[in-house]
Amino acid sequence: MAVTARPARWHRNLSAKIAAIPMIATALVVFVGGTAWTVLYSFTNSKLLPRQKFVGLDQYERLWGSAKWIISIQNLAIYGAFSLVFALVVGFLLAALLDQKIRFEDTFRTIFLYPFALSFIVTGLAWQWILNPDFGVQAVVRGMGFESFTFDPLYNPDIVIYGVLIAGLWHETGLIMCLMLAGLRGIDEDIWKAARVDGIPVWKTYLFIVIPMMRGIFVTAVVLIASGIIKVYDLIVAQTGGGPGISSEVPAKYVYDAMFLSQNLGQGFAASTMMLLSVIIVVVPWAYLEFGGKARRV
Amino acid sequence: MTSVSVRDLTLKFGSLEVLRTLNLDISEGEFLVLLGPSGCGKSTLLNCIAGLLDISDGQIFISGKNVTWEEPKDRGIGMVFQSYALYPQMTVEKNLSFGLQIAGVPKDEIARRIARASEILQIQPLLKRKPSQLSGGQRQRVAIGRALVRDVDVFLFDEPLSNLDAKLRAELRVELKRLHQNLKNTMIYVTHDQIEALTLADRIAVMKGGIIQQLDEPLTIYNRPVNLFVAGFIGSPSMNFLPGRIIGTGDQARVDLGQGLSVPLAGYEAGGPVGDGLDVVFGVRPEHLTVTREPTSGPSLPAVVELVEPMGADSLVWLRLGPHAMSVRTESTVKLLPGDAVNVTFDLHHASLFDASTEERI
Amino acid sequence: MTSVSVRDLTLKFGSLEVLRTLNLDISEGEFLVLLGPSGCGKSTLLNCIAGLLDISDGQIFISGKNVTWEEPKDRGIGMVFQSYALYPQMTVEKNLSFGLQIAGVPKDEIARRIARASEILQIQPLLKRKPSQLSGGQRQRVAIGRALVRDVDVFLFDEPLSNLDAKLRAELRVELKRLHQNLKNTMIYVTHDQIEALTLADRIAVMKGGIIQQLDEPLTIYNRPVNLFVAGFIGSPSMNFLPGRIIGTGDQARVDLGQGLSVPLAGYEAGGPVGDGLDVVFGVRPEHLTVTREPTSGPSLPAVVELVEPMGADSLVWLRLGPHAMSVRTESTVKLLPGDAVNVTFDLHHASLFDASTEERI
Amino acid sequence: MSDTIIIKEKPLTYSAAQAARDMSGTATPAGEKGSRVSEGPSGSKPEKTLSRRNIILYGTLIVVALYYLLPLYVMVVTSMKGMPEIRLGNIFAPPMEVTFEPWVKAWSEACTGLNCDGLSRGFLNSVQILVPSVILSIIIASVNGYALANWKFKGGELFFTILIVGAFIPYQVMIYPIVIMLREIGLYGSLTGLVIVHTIFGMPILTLLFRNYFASMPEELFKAARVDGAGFWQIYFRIMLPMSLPIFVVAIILQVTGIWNDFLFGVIFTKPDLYPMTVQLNNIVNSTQGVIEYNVNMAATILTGLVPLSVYFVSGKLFVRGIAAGAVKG
Amino acid sequence: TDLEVTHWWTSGGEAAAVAEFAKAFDATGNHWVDGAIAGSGGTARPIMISRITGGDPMGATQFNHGRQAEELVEAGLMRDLTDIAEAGKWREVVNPPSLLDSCTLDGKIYCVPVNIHSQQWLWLNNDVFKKAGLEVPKDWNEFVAAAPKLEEAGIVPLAMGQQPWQTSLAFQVLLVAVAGPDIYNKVYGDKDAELAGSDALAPVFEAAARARDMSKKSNVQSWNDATNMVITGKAAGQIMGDWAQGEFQMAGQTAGKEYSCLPGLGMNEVIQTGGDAFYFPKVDDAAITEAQGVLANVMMAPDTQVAFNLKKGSLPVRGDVDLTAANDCMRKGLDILAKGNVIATPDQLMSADSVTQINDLFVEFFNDPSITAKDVQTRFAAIVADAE
Ligand SMILES: Nc1ncnc2c1ncn2[C@@H]1O[C@H](COP(=O)(O)OP(=O)(O)OP(=O)(O)O)[C@@H](O)[C@H]1O
Ligand SMILES: Nc1ncnc2c1ncn2[C@@H]1O[C@H](COP(=O)(O)OP(=O)(O)OP(=O)(O)O)[C@@H](O)[C@H]1O
Ligand SMILES: [Mg+2]
Ligand SMILES: [Mg+2]
Repeated sequence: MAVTARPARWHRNLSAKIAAIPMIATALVVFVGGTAWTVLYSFTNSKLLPRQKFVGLDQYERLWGSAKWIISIQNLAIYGAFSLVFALVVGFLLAALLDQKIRFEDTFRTIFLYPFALSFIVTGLAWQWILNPDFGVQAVVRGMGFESFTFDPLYNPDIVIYGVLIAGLWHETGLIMCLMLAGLRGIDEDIWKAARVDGIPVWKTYLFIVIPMMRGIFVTAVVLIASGIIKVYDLIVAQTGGGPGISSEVPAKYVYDAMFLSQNLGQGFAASTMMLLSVIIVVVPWAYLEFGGKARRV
Repeated sequence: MTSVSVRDLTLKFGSLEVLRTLNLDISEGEFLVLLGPSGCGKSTLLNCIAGLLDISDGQIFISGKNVTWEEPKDRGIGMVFQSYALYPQMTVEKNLSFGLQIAGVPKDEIARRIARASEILQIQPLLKRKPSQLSGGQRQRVAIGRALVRDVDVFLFDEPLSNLDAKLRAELRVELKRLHQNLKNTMIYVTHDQIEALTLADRIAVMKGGIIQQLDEPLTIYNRPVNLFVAGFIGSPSMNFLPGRIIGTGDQARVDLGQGLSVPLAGYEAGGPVGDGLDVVFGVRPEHLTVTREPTSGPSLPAVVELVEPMGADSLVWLRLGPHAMSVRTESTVKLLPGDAVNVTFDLHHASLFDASTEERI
Repeated sequence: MTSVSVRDLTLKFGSLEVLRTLNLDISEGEFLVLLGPSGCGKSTLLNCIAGLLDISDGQIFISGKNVTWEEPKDRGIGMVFQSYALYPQMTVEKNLSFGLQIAGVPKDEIARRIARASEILQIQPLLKRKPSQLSGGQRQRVAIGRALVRDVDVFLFDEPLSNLDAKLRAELRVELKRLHQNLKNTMIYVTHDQIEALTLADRIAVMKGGIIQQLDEPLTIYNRPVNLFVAGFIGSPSMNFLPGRIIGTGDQARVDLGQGLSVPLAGYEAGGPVGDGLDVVFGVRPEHLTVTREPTSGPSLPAVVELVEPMGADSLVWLRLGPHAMSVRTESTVKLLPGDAVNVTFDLHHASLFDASTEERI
Repeated sequence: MSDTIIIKEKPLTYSAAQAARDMSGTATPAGEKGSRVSEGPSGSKPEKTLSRRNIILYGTLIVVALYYLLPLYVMVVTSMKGMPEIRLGNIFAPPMEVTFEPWVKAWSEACTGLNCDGLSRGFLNSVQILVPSVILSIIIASVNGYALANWKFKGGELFFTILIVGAFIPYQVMIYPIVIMLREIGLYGSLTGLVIVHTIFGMPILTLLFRNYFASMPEELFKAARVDGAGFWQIYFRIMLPMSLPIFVVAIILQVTGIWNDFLFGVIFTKPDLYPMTVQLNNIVNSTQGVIEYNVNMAATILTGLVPLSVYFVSGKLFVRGIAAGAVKG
Repeated sequence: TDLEVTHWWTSGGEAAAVAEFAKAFDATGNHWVDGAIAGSGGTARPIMISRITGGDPMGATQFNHGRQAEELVEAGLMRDLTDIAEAGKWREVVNPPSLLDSCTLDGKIYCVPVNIHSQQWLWLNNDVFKKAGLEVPKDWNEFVAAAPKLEEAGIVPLAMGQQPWQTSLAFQVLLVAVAGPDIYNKVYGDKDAELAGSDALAPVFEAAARARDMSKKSNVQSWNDATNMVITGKAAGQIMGDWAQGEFQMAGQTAGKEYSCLPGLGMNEVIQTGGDAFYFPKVDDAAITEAQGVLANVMMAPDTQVAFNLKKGSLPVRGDVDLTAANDCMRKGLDILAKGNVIATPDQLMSADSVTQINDLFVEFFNDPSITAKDVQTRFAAIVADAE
């Protein structure tokens, strides 16, 4: 019986490799290539068109000297933190409520989920309208006789970002709720029974037993929310345009404005590079742990 | 003294009646096994006793107290689940102490109880591990531990061994039995594995379709099943059922098995009159049959070997007896080959006779 | 003639070596069972033979052809999986014909083969159903049918019965055995249930840690296990192991079991010299022990009953023998109670002696 | 589950159904119904429909539901009011005089620059963009996910990780490089180009979902198909696809919503005769001619959201099921 | 031939004006394909630039006059219009000539200026003042003096949209009005940072601070919403370019009757010669190239100039056209133009980048009352110092 040698490696799984070409191309050419290009040009003083006039770290110096950028970062931090926390908490609470074998579950779920079907532009417009002090909530409450009632988050620089938050949460919690609901449904019935026999109150069961068991869902939810937060742009544009003043600017808008409004591509690229850097610092180690390295974990 | 009493329990899921006016009394310290095929309502009954299901009708007493409307935690029960339902993110120790902490048991008392439970179950070295780092058998012990620390009178087990492989199952069975002998608590144990039921139980309740078919000691159920269902369900390899018809009466009565084969009924302890011409099912377990190559003195029938399954200590021999197929358990030392002609002798003391129409034991 | 040959097979997952230079020859028409504890590499070996895993080193031959680098479909194998892996969206018929259609087998040939397979397996009435409409046993038969229609020489089974309950398992075991007797194909069968292995196999390969420990006929493995692992793994209830030490030589040799208890070795067929003073483990199966209330003529030792497990036909009696715990299988008719003093007699023809340090049989 | 079935299959005279009929009631250990029931609680635990728990539960749900419905309500109500009423009244009041004028105007009359045909022009364009984009992006992502989950190859996980990190990159960063790339391959400004862009940006999340979904399917099924001789594509089309309805529903919903609602790519990568509805919406909302016609804006807004909304209302249930399948594995 | 023209003129007056171009162009047998993108230049410009750099250019596109398109021209993406300009004798007819200079790079002409926009206007609602028992102000100082009374009457003295360019515009207007055109030129043109930070400019920033107070209650985003506040009497006045006039006209109001206009805030009457211009990207298609030429001529033709600018409320780029139809305010503008009191726009003098920085600064300033006039002046000077 003859011994045969291992055939060439590359053509094993050939179909899979061919099928993955679009993904590989996207990953390498668009995401890696595009990013590298952006980083490279962030060291130039490109204006309207990209040019290779390198100016070192000038763009970054100016970026960090810009009040607008600092405010953008702060806003993103505030918006991000609150959005993450509230979306997870509210999403989970709603899912937990819906999981109580209630009637009309479908109806409630659809109501909570439908905003996700609408674009940020629509969301922003709708909430701008409701929060408008001359027509919306404030006007209505004043109309009822509470003359001194003030509720104008979109027109008060100190709290404008929370006004945006209201709309943002309205938009995304439905999806998070769906994820959480899916997760809750995946929990073994016996765990609930065991907790009841042990006499653990429902809320403690959620807090100490169920939530820790839903790690996977929370990871997916955080990916979804966080990738949305970093990209938040449309909502701001539709709702406040970055105002009043520059009090609701966000990094994505800073990038956009720098690139297209000020026609200072270099500055825009520098700002996007900073955004990327922070994403990479946070996401890459996590993504590696979560998706790379390890073998299939089914 | 009665430890658990179920009175006229009825449970419906919507319009589906899963348990029908069921009555059950379990005395203190008894090990009762609920045995039955899947879907017969065993878990449902257990959950009712535990208070995890809201019953539709009837009453439940535990230690003399009416607990029909009590919360599970107030019923004085501990429960072990099929999937163990350990809290995955907590260490073994935390799993054991969590319920106690919430109940406000003092710290040193908790420590004492955990020490005792982990001593009994020999899980001291595991206390700092997470459930995912335990083997199946270890998880099972922790699950029992969680019931143990609650210091209750009644333990409920819902198929606690069915997720384990055969070997481990055999070992843990023994451990459970020992545990019961040490603790002397009342235990109610759900399973659909008759070996578990036979080895563990003081009494077995065989259930089917939400009804208890027979409630008795293991060997009684094994040797004198009240109906065809119980007879077929208990015992592995299972009882041979040979349909036939009664000929003659009194001491002359025989069971005609067709093709000229018949078995004299002399020696069979009938529970009632055995009418001439009655259609019956003659049931006999593989181990109550003897196979010999030569005709024996007693009443025997000729058969042909079809297949031999060696099982280590003994073998299962499949025979063709006229129109019937049947299996016989023999010592491994008896060498038989397919095609061999043999004689089968029946042990009538251990045989069962069922009315073919009512399926009840005669 | 050799049907399947595995030569120096090594398989690594990353740096984890799951199979180590493994060799195995299976002759045509043989029913070989791969037996071993969970995680020992049984499925991995089977997948290597099937071509579902890319091996790290070695060669695989099927029907004389080197198939090491062939695709699964070109190896002339059929495979049955633990979960059956029926295509849920296809009818039974479609499940059977799928592979053939892909291979371009003509329509009437497909029909012929399906007819044959469904006849053999008696699944004609199920052909139009979807897998979800089948019971566990029926699914299993369809899964076998899918291998059958491929008209291959070698069948691979990966724990095909372990998803079923004990009763069904016993029945399907018999069916499988019959099938093999009819078809006479080579079959490689993975299980961790020794009853399956003992009843089905022509030869059993007991594996542990990626290495074949013993490859022999079932009764040889049962009666003359080569090492402690095999001895302990095969047989349920499992073999009693009594650690002790050899005293004396030749016909005078005895095993000292401590506390003044010893067993004479006369009658034991040792495979090598039994040195005086050697630390050994004396192994004897529960069914090779006899318990009597009165002292017998042969060499016997005094013991105390600790626990009795009735198992229907017979009971398992747990004894304390000096410092050792051991189990004995007795007829159910022998009535023993915990605390009874008894005498134990050993059947030395069926006992095993292991070197305590190497764990190998002596 | 199958004990009863086995008995039925056995070649015996014994029938399980018969047994159930005959045995019923005979073996319950003694006692007539009622005779042994004693004092104290008996039967179902009394629970009022208006228990405190239910009040809190439904109360909370209803309040939250109102918060969620508020914007939609305001939009609908406003879109049916005349301008004078809007100026005077409060936004939450129902219209005194229902008018569909704004809807007509939004759909077919509102002006942007010189074009006064409202949203209607964008609708067909949106459909034209939506259909190929959704199809292509889902095909590619599902094949990717399948390859990643079932046909692991060296580097696959690395590319996938890059893809996931890519999901965090703001679109603005990628616009310039993509414009250049599309220009280089001559697809800039064409429908094909836009479809490619949508496919690229839909890829990370969709691939993640599909990969998780396929990974959660039993591996043995895949192995069985390989033994049966099915190759990469045969397994994909004949085995995996028919089992993946839930995740496809999720993918379709996500893509329909995402692509339909897209503004940035639609406006940058197409020309006016291909502008999607969202661009038209932006034009209508932002071209305030004199007084802002809130009612028209709201009508236009609702009209634009109608397609994804109806997709949700129709298939919301499948969405929840599918998302469970695709997301549970992290 | 179909020619796609992109622009961001979508408000009422603007759209009406564009229609004039389209009408005239269609009359030549070609077809104007309208590519309006609503919002503002900020929304539309990236799209236009992407299209041009992406290799799929439109036939013609609007840009603000000035340096916005400079790099596109340098990159050779724009069509050279010199021959058409020479044939049409643009050098002679365009008035003021500086307009054409902005279209010129290295002696070649690349764009068609279509109008002159002047920003330096204060628009006032006459009724509001009368009702409050006040005279209609004649200049900025009177307006400031009237503010307290207006506020008592519940009227917002100064309407101001929140878009960055509007606040920035208000500041520039105040700068020219208060400090005069010379200083403006030195600061924006010569980037004289020292001057920008000096006491000479201090009154400008104080005036801006005053304007900030007066517009505190103005809660609108876009300029035409603010104009609407003036039209409807919610606000008394607005600092805005002459395009606001289109809105008044659309509302059926007449200059001098319902509303008044004060060029240069009634203090320094000058006009910025900025405005809109059309560029023609290079294309391969000969038919389109031909049509581009036709459009360029049409836009410069006297008739279209008049029709367009009447609707748009801006001034024509030709000195030789008949403007009998012009209204009160437009005439004032024409007079100033005739006197030659012209200055260049910041867009022409500074890069878009610096302009945006200044915009940002004033957005911040107008929205944050805690920033003092002094602070903002210091920061302004810093930007001027960095500008190129
Ligand atoms: N929540 C429920 N809603 C409706 N029917 C149910 C529910 N739980 C169980 N059932 C039904 O009640 C019957 C009894 O179920 P039960 O779980 O008690 O069976 P079991 O005897 O424990 O079976 P197994 O051995 O499979 O655990 C079954 O027919 C089952 O389908
Ligand atoms: N894809 C894989 N990657 C890494 N390790 C693996 C993989 N598959 C199996 N292993 C490891 O290889 C060893 C052998 O696994 P295998 O599945 O062959 O065991 P088995 O004998 O079939 O066990 P079981 O009885 O549980 O099926 C185990 O330790 C397992 O963890
Ligand atoms: Mg159950
Ligand atoms: Mg395996």
